[in-house]
Amino acid sequence: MIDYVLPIVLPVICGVMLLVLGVPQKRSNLLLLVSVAMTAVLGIDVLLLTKVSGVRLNLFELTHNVAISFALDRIGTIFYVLILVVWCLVMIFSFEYMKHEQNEKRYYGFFFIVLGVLTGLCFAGNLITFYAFFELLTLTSMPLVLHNQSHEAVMAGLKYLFYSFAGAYLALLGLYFLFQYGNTLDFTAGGVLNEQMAAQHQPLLLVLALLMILGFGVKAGMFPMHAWLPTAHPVAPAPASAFLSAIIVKAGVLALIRVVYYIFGVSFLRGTWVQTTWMILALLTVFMGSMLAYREKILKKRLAYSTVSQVSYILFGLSLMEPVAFSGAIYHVIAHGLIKSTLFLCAGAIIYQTGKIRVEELNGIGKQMPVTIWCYTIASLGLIGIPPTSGFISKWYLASGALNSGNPVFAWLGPVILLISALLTAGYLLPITMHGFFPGEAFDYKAMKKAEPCKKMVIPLLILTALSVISGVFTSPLLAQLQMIADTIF
Amino acid sequence: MGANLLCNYGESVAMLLFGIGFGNLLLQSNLIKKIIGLNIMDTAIYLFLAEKGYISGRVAPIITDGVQDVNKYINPIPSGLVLTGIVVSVSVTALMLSLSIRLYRRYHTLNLDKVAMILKKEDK
Amino acid sequence: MEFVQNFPAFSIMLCLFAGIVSSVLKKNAAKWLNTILIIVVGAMSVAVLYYTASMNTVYVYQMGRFSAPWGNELRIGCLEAGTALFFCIIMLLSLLGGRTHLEEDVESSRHNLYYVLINLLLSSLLALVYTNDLFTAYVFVEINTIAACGLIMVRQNGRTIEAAIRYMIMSLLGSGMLLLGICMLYDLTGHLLMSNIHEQVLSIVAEGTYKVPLLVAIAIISVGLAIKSALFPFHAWLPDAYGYSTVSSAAILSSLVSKGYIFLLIKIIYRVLGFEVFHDSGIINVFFIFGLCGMIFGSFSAIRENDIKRMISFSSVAQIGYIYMGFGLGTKEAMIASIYHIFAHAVCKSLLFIASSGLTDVSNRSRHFVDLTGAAYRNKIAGVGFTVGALSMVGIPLFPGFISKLLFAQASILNHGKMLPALIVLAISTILNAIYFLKTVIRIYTPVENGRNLTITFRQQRLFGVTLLLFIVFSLALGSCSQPIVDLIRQGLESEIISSIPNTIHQLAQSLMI
Amino acid sequence: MSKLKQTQDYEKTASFKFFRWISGEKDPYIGTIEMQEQSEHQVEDDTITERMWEKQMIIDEIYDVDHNRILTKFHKLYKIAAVLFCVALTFFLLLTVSYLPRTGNAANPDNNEVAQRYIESGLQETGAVNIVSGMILTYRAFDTFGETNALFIATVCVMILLMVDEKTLEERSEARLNSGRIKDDIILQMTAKFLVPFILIFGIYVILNGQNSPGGGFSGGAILGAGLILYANAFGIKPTQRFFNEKVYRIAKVSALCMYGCIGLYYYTMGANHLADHIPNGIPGHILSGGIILPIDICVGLEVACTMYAFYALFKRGGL
Repeated sequence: MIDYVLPIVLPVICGVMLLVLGVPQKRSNLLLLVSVAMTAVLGIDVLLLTKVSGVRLNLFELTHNVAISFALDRIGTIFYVLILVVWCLVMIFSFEYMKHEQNEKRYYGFFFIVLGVLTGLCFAGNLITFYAFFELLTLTSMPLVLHNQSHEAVMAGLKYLFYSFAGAYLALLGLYFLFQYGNTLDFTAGGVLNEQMAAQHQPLLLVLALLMILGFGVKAGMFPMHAWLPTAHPVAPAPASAFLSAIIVKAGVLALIRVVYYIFGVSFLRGTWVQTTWMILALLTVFMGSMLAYREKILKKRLAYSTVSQVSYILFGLSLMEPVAFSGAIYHVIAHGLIKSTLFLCAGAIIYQTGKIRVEELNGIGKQMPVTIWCYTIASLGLIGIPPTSGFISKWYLASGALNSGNPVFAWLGPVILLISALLTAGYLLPITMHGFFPGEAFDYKAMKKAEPCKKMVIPLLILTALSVISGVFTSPLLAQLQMIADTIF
Repeated sequence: MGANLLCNYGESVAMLLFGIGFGNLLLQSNLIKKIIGLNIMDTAIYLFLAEKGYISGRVAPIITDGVQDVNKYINPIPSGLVLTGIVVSVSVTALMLSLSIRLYRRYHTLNLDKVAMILKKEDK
Repeated sequence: MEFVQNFPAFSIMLCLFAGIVSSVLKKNAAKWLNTILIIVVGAMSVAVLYYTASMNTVYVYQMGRFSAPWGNELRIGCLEAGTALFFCIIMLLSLLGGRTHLEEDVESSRHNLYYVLINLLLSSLLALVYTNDLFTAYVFVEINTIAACGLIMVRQNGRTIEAAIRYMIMSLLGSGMLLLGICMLYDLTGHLLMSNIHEQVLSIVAEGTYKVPLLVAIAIISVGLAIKSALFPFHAWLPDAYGYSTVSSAAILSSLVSKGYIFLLIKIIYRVLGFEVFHDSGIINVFFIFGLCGMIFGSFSAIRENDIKRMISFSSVAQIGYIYMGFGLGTKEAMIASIYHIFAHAVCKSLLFIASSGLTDVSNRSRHFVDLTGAAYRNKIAGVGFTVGALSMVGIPLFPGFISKLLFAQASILNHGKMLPALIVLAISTILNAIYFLKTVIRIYTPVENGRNLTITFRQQRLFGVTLLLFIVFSLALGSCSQPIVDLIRQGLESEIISSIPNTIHQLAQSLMI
Repeated sequence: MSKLKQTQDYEKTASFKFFRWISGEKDPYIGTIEMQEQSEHQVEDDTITERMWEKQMIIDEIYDVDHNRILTKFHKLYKIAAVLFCVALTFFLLLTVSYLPRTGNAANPDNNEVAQRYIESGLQETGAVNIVSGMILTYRAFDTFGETNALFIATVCVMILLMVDEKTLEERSEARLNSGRIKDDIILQMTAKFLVPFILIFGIYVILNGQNSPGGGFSGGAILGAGLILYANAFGIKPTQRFFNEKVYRIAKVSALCMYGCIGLYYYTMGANHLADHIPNGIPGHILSGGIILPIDICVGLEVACTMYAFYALFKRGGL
């Protein structure tokens, strides 16, 4: 029991303590407190993670047959490790970055609570538990969005809240029905539908599946309910944007994996109109996100649009319901998580040091802060899909999965759109590098000052960049794991 | 339609009265008339009860000459219920009347529609 | 007979005594008497609950020397005792939370009279919960109505007088219909005791005589109680009555008074008519439709409202719609869900009312949304309380609102004909709830620059703060440990179905006839 | 901002909103619901009079019931609906009546073993000759206690609404004296002098004989109250207050109700626990008979008399 409950409860307790306790006199004291708590949380999490077994734990029953239950499987573990790594690095980055923001204590408090909730999301053993943590995630991550409390931020937070709840209720509607049509609501590889009932009520169940996909898809920024994402992510402080874009969006992905592969089952959905609709929506989002990002002039917003596009790569991979594409999708979860946090942190470092937010202001930035922009460049290349970064591997698998799928239209349409989108990605990410390092003749070199950020900011950036490259080079252990997961669910 | 409408003429009248009282309570805009409607409604129910308790050829349930035969007296229960009901209706009527006094003192009208309008004006 | 079995009768009588005595007491004495009374009654209810739940028994308590069909009776099971306990807790917390407002809203010479009303209201609620006699129920329904009217108009301004009059008119229509229905039932069955009526109703249904009158009687009683508990088309009186009365009154009215009538309706459904007869009567379809309409309509009205208290009141219309929808589904599971929702709604609604009063305190007493901006920073505990209540209403997991929605959904799936409308309306209404409650939550947490309004800290309002904390803990407990409560409700409902008592009565009656 | 102004017309089109929504810049729904930033409102003197005039126009037009078309329509609709509802209700009730058992038939379901026992053994079990009294005060004692409390709570509510404090009361009665509205009507006073003792005695008789003849606490109390009201009407409040003022009222009322409550509690507890009853039933027909009926009747009589008089006094002058 302690294996499951402590990693969830401990960060939440730390966060609540931070929120409740008085503000320390000195900022360094607060940081000390936060880092002690962080070390403790991480230490315990890692310690318990090595010990955790796949045993299911029923904590207590809400009502009959509705238990809060936890079970950690491979897919949960992958997400959990990714979350821990990104969370930890983003926290370290925040130590410096948050210097110029208000209400630091609250920020750290909610950051801890969000970690606890995300942990619960990964550990959740049935749909009810998952749903509970999903709703809590919306609520606890909202303070990160409206952190600076400007009018714009509050509006964005409101939008985030409404979209998320609307999505969650669509999912809840499906959940109500699944009580009857499922044998159980515990996540089981291959689905839990009662075959007899499912055969009788197939049209209804398909509608429900679509509703749940749309509903959970809101969190992943899927068209047609994506509009909150480019509004909400950029208004947060840069490290929070990084975490929102890299990790919290993935909660939606995890939800879709759970619903499609562990509740409805691949065999039920494959080849139906629901799959087609989902594929169309995902491809539409991929293309649209890239286009919008290309048009956008504010760096953080551009990155947010890029998230819309890239997460839909993952969704497209999932919607193919094909083992290779599945591996590619999960791989892209990791790749995008690492890369997008790097990019956002770079944007944060630029804002922190120079205060520039628009793309055209960034002429010569590479001369000012070379390390940051190098990290940015490598990460961008990863996102575009240039070897040897992780983005290449994931996109390779996605494309080959699409070609394997045997679907007459999407087998070629998918890779084509992915390719176009990759070109667009290059189009919107690389100009910053180019103008940054080669500002042109008009650039005034004398006025330029070295503005490299301090170590607390650079080190997380370097680690994240390194990780994204390493995960592109040493692929086999992870791919083996993914193969094992795919074997169970297909 | 059942067979007993005319035999149960007392009950029929009671029901008509109930309808009249109910209509008054709903339709009259004057508060005092509404209260009168309420009283008509209550009275209709007492009439109904009294009719139900009656058994033809028998007398009121007060034991006379020591005779304790069921066949001599009418059913005492409805009479008791009427008694209780009357007291309740007296208290409700008193409360309603005092409420209307207060309303009149404040708004100088007993018309609820007008009061609603005045309240809307107050809001503006 | 064990001593603990006397407690229900004692608690009703104690409340009446306290009410009578309070009318000549001074203000503070009446206040303390009332507090002690509620605690004592609550303790008694705990004892009764423990007794009935542990023995898994239901017992009949005759009020006087005469047994079943001749004298008055109380009938006590674990559902009744649990409800009584719950009513006591909510009432105590509501009174504590609204105490400072009470001091301002009510003239000090009338404070003791306010507590008279409260005591008698509690007694009537207990009587409604415990009684086994329809006519007793009618008498106490009237006491309940008058006391509720008193609670509305005790804060004397034009608004409340008008609201009280509207409330009284609708209530009296309802009581008139209820009384007429009871008289008809008496005429058809010759009994006033619930168990005996039930027996006769079964034989009437079996023989097929008096079908029309029985149907009309059921309809009239149901409509009467529906009017009194503000089911959708009859809710016009509700927003003014709840919105303008003093905050304790609003909390008690919304969470207890209407619930008392609904509880009586449940008793009538189960104990008087029998669930099958009620189910076959077709009234449940009417309940279902009006419940659904209420869910939607109440939420829409709440969205359009600019006044926080009236918004909460309109949300009550929606929540009562949920309860009646549960009745309308016509399964036992749905009934359990409805009863759980009664509890969940009572806690959250009184919490919301009291927290909103704390918020308006720091906003120049204005109840308009614009003025409430940032109120949660000025009165932190009230902000937290309001948020908890709102989240529960919206149906966030771990709060009671989520559990009741879950129960409703589970129950509606068992009813194939009504499954789709019920689920769709449930989802729509939840989203609408989310819109207006979260809008308010965001509003109160939006910071404002100019700090003209005063700020109230926890230390300045200890009683209020502690009450809200208790409320929050209570609602969290209700939401996260719902299983025992649902089990208790199930056990109680099962025991509502009448067991072997009537046989002995028959024998007795036959021996008398000979 | 200048650019925005040029494109103002374009911003109103649906397609613009749609594309904005697609690109997530602005949600068409949210901006209208929530949080328009409020600018400081400044009133110019010139506009005030104009606006007042407009406001008056609006008020006249909208709240003028007779000429407001929507409101009149709504009222008409409401009336039609209400009439239809009443007619339908009456029709259904009549339909029901036509199916109800026949009036006056001894074989009706309500003439069952309950009524039989009340009639056949009521005298022995309660000691009351008047079966109805016996029924409501012993068999169904709890109902009646509730009913008395309904009366009590109604007086409390009336007091909350109409009671005024001592000072205003004094001022009001002085004003009334000075205005000369109270006249010493000699005919009324002589009649009252003659009648009031008889009325009071008759009331007491009715109360005391509740178990033996028609009457009882409620009717007797009402008669007593009527006597008091007549006295107060004829001689004014001041003479009445010599023997019936607020203090007496409170004492009488609370002690009567408490007494009733105690008797009730004793009776319920003893009965429910099957303990022996120590109140003798007495010989039927005598004054001192009927077990608990007589004391309860006295209490109820006091309570009802007080209530009746209190209603009168509160309605008339806002105090006792």
